[in-house]
Amino acid sequence: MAPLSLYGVSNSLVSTLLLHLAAVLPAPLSTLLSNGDLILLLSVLVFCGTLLGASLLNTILLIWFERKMLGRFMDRRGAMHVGYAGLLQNFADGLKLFRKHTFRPQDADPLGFFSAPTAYMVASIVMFGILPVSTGWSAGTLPLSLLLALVVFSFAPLFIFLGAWSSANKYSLIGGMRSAAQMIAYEVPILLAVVAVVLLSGSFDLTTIVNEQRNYWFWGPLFLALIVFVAGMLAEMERIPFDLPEAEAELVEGWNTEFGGMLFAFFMLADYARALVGSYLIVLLFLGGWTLPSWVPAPLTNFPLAGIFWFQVKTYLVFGVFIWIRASLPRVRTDQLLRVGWMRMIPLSLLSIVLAALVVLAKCLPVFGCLPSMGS
Amino acid sequence: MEAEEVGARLRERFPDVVVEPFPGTAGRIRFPAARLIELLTEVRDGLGFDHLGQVGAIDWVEERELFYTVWSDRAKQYLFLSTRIPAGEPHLESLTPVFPSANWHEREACELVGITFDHHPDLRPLLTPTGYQFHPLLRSFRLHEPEELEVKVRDV
Amino acid sequence: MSESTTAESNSSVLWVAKPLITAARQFGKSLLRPSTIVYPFERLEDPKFRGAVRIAPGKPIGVGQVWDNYRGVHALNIETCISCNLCAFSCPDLCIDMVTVPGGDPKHPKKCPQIDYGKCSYCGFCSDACPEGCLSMTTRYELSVSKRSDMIYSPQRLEEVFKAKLPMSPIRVERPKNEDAILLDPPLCIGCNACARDCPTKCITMVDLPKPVAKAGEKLPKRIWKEPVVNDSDCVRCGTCISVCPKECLFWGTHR
Amino acid sequence: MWINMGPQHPMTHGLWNLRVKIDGELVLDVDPEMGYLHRGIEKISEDRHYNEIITLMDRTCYVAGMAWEHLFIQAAEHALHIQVPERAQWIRTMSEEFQRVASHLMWYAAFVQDIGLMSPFLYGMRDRDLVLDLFQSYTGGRLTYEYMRVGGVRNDLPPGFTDQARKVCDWLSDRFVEYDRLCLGSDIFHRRCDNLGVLKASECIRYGITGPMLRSAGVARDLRKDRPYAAYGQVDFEVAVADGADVTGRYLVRMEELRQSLRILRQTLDWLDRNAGPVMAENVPRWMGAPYAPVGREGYLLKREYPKGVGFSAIEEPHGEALAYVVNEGGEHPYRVKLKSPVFVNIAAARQYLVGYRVADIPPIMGSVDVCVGEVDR
Repeated sequence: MAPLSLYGVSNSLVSTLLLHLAAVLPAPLSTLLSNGDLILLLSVLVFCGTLLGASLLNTILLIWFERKMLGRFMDRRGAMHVGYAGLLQNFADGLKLFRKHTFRPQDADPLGFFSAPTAYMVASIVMFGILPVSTGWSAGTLPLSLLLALVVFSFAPLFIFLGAWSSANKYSLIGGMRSAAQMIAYEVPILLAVVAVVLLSGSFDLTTIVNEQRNYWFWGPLFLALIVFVAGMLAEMERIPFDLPEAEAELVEGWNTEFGGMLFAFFMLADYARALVGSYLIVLLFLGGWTLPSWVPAPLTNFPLAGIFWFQVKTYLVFGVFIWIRASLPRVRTDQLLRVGWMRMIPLSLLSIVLAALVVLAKCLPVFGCLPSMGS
Repeated sequence: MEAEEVGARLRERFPDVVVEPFPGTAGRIRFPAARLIELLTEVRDGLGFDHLGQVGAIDWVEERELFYTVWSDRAKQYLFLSTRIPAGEPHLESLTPVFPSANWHEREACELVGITFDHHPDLRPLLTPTGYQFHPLLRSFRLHEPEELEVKVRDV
Repeated sequence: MSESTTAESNSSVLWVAKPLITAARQFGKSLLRPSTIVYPFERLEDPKFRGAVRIAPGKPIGVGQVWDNYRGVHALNIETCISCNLCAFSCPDLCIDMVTVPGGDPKHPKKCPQIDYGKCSYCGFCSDACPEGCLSMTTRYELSVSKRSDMIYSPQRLEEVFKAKLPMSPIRVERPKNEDAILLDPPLCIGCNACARDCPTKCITMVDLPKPVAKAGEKLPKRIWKEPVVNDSDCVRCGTCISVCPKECLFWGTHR
Repeated sequence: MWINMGPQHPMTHGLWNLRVKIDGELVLDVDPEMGYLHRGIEKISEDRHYNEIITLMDRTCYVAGMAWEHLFIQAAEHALHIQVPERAQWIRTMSEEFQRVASHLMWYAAFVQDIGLMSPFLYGMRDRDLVLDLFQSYTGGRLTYEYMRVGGVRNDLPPGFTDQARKVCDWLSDRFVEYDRLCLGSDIFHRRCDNLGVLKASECIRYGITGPMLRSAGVARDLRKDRPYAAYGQVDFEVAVADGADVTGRYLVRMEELRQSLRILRQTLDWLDRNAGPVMAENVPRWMGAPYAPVGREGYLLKREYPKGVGFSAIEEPHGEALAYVVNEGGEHPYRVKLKSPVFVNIAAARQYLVGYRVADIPPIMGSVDVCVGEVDR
């Protein structure tokens, strides 16, 4: 059975629709509609729209998930009145933020102030187009999609700093500084941890990396790298215990203190989009993506969209762990965070590269006869 | 420690102070305002009352009373000291060199009861807004006249 | 999941594990039934719900039967109100006004308390003071209104609260044993009947005095030859008689 | 760069302004600005009848209303020469200890919020609610109790109260273990709070600091022990002391105080079960017999000679030592009420324990001071 692909579905949908329309409509229009370029353009648009909508819906679902989970951790219920179990609460909140007056502090720089949330939003959402959620469900198969993903992912501090700087607030400034320092400090270990994954899989293509994990997931041999990556992601996603840039105890709301209404909604949504993307990356790189171990019975893996389903289950489990950490750990201090980043995480990630190299080496050695059979 | 004992230990150096019993404490010392620093230093070092509890001021219309409460960890007791100064231009030496914790207490007494403390490091108003020209704890300050108050606050 | 501390030592891994496990345990406990209640739908003061409240995980947490003494919005029974003013006197925030209610003698209109909840501090002094138990505090606590003037509850509105039959605070503060009584300074009295007329409990009766015979050269005081006698057990010590007395001949004092 | 942490800032837990001079993340100087919550309670007290001041005392410190009621009532009784029946003393002791538990739980909730712990905040608030429920069951109020009266307390405990209270004590003592696991069990907590905001014992005494801050510096000083009032002389407990003089030390002291409070509470509950008696003094002057006294308006009260006097009381409030000084010049109102709040002194010394640390350290340090602005500004 050929796997379903989002682009294939939208392409066939658009072409069927247009051809049917062309059959009905008079001559000049029908030739225009049956034009191959138009079909391509429209199917790309439909594909992008579907992807974007689904990803944003997923992000909003993630926010709901965090609210409910966090509620239970705190012995309360979380949102529960709008929609079933509060599922529509985020839409209500979004509506409220949308209705709010967008204002700018008197001294704020309008260009930076208004462009930062948008740019941050864009930089976060582009990620959804890069990451494959199942076979055939990504925008395309790029040979260097992992690199592209990491590059786009690390754009964000720039926009955060832009927003913080241009909002002309001391708290924002401190928060922006912290954000920049922290993201730079954790970018390096993340990249080094990724190097270990790349070593083991032999590819920069995320689809290939996932396919390499058909038989064994990378978190086993690369446990150290996973830890470094998760810690780095916590810092990149600015979540407790590493949420210093928006540490509400001392910095009010950190770099987004001055943003209100829709601007704040953009930041908020983009933050959670980044959280979702971070969880995606962990699943893709270490937890086998959409693949399941071979001992899982076939009915569980064969139904339509099984890949996406299991991918999302894994993502939500990973994010559940983030929520769990958020519910039970205090925030660290800036200097401690940076010290851990530079002095502990980098050696650890280097060590994990060495380990990955050893694993690769072991696969080539006949002594470890078991490993080559495990690998692809 | 009883009031008599406190009196006996102070009598030699401070013949001008009066020590009277005050239930629940080690006694109450009435002293002339001029001897404040001397007496409090002696109370702190000689008698061991090294912990300043509070500094408060009372407006007795013709004069103002300042009372100090000090605590001794050895005797496990409070000691009261009070002095009266005329209400005309009420001013007094600041206690901050002896007890640094008197700082805010004196700021409060200054703004609320209108007593100036000489050589105080920082005598800004503490509780009332900047530019507030009243001393609310004076007997002459009447409650229930909010309109009047609003007018008299100076713009800063 | 001990990212930042793994590098330190093995023991610190367990150190971060401890709070994680504690939080997870709490998560498990509250997964079925968190300790909170769903407020507008479940109400702690609701008699039906009170039994469900427990000091235990997995239940709406709370001590349970605590609502009997609650000091919320007042309930006023206009029927039994004797217009004694004691609630207004005892109010530290001066939020009680005595206003005329319909009914009653047109010459001496009946006055009942009107409470301004914008000022009220819910101290309960008024209901403690009420000698007839007609002003009492209930479990109602929702007061949000859109106009400031709606915070003022007229006696009629307070009676609506009474008619809603909410649980009311049963505590009656005992009156002090050595309470002062109303005493009379006989030479000043002119027997004008003002005190007996205005006494809310009608515990003052005017008794006839024997009119003395004027001696030669002495002028009898110009007065009605009656004198108030206070029935001490009925008196609620409201002081109305003292306030209406034109000659200030009544005063607080102790019986000899 | 000077930044204003306050008057509306998550760190303040109230309404005050901490001006901080920073260089990067380093704190160079601080300057607390108070007065945003000044309501003139001392002045209003001059115009109020003694029992009416109780309503103000509840609002002086909104997390420790009962303790402040107790403080003022003791001073007023001292000034008016009134003896209080024993059962009332024990009920007051119990109330104050419950208030200490409620206040410390509130502190716990706020403090963990300051270091970024999210869920214990709600655990602390949840468990504090139980104590507030108990208060509600015998006073009728959850935060502003108006329970104590000059000469005793308003009413006796309702039936079944002590059993409920014991259940709450049991529940709380189990929860304290959880609290410790969430804080002390976490390595990050120790990294954040050890050797933070250090103020040594000698400095504490120089700056007049009392309460858990002083005890965390190793000075075992507790007015309940040193100068027993109410029924504290007859209960058995220990003074909580730590030796770090830092934020962790203050945490340890407060948690130990919570346990000791439960110990005191169990003893007082036992005593209250065994002994009955009046809760109001008999010899209270009529004009003090609160609700019935139409005093305070002109024309009602016959002026007569009331006993003059000066009242002084000191109690170990949850935040430290609070003092009250009441001058009774023979009217139905006190001539002057002077309240000394422990937090007032503790904040005054802010420069001593904040300078040299980092911006991120300010919330934990100020959280460990346990600021209640209501009683600072009065």
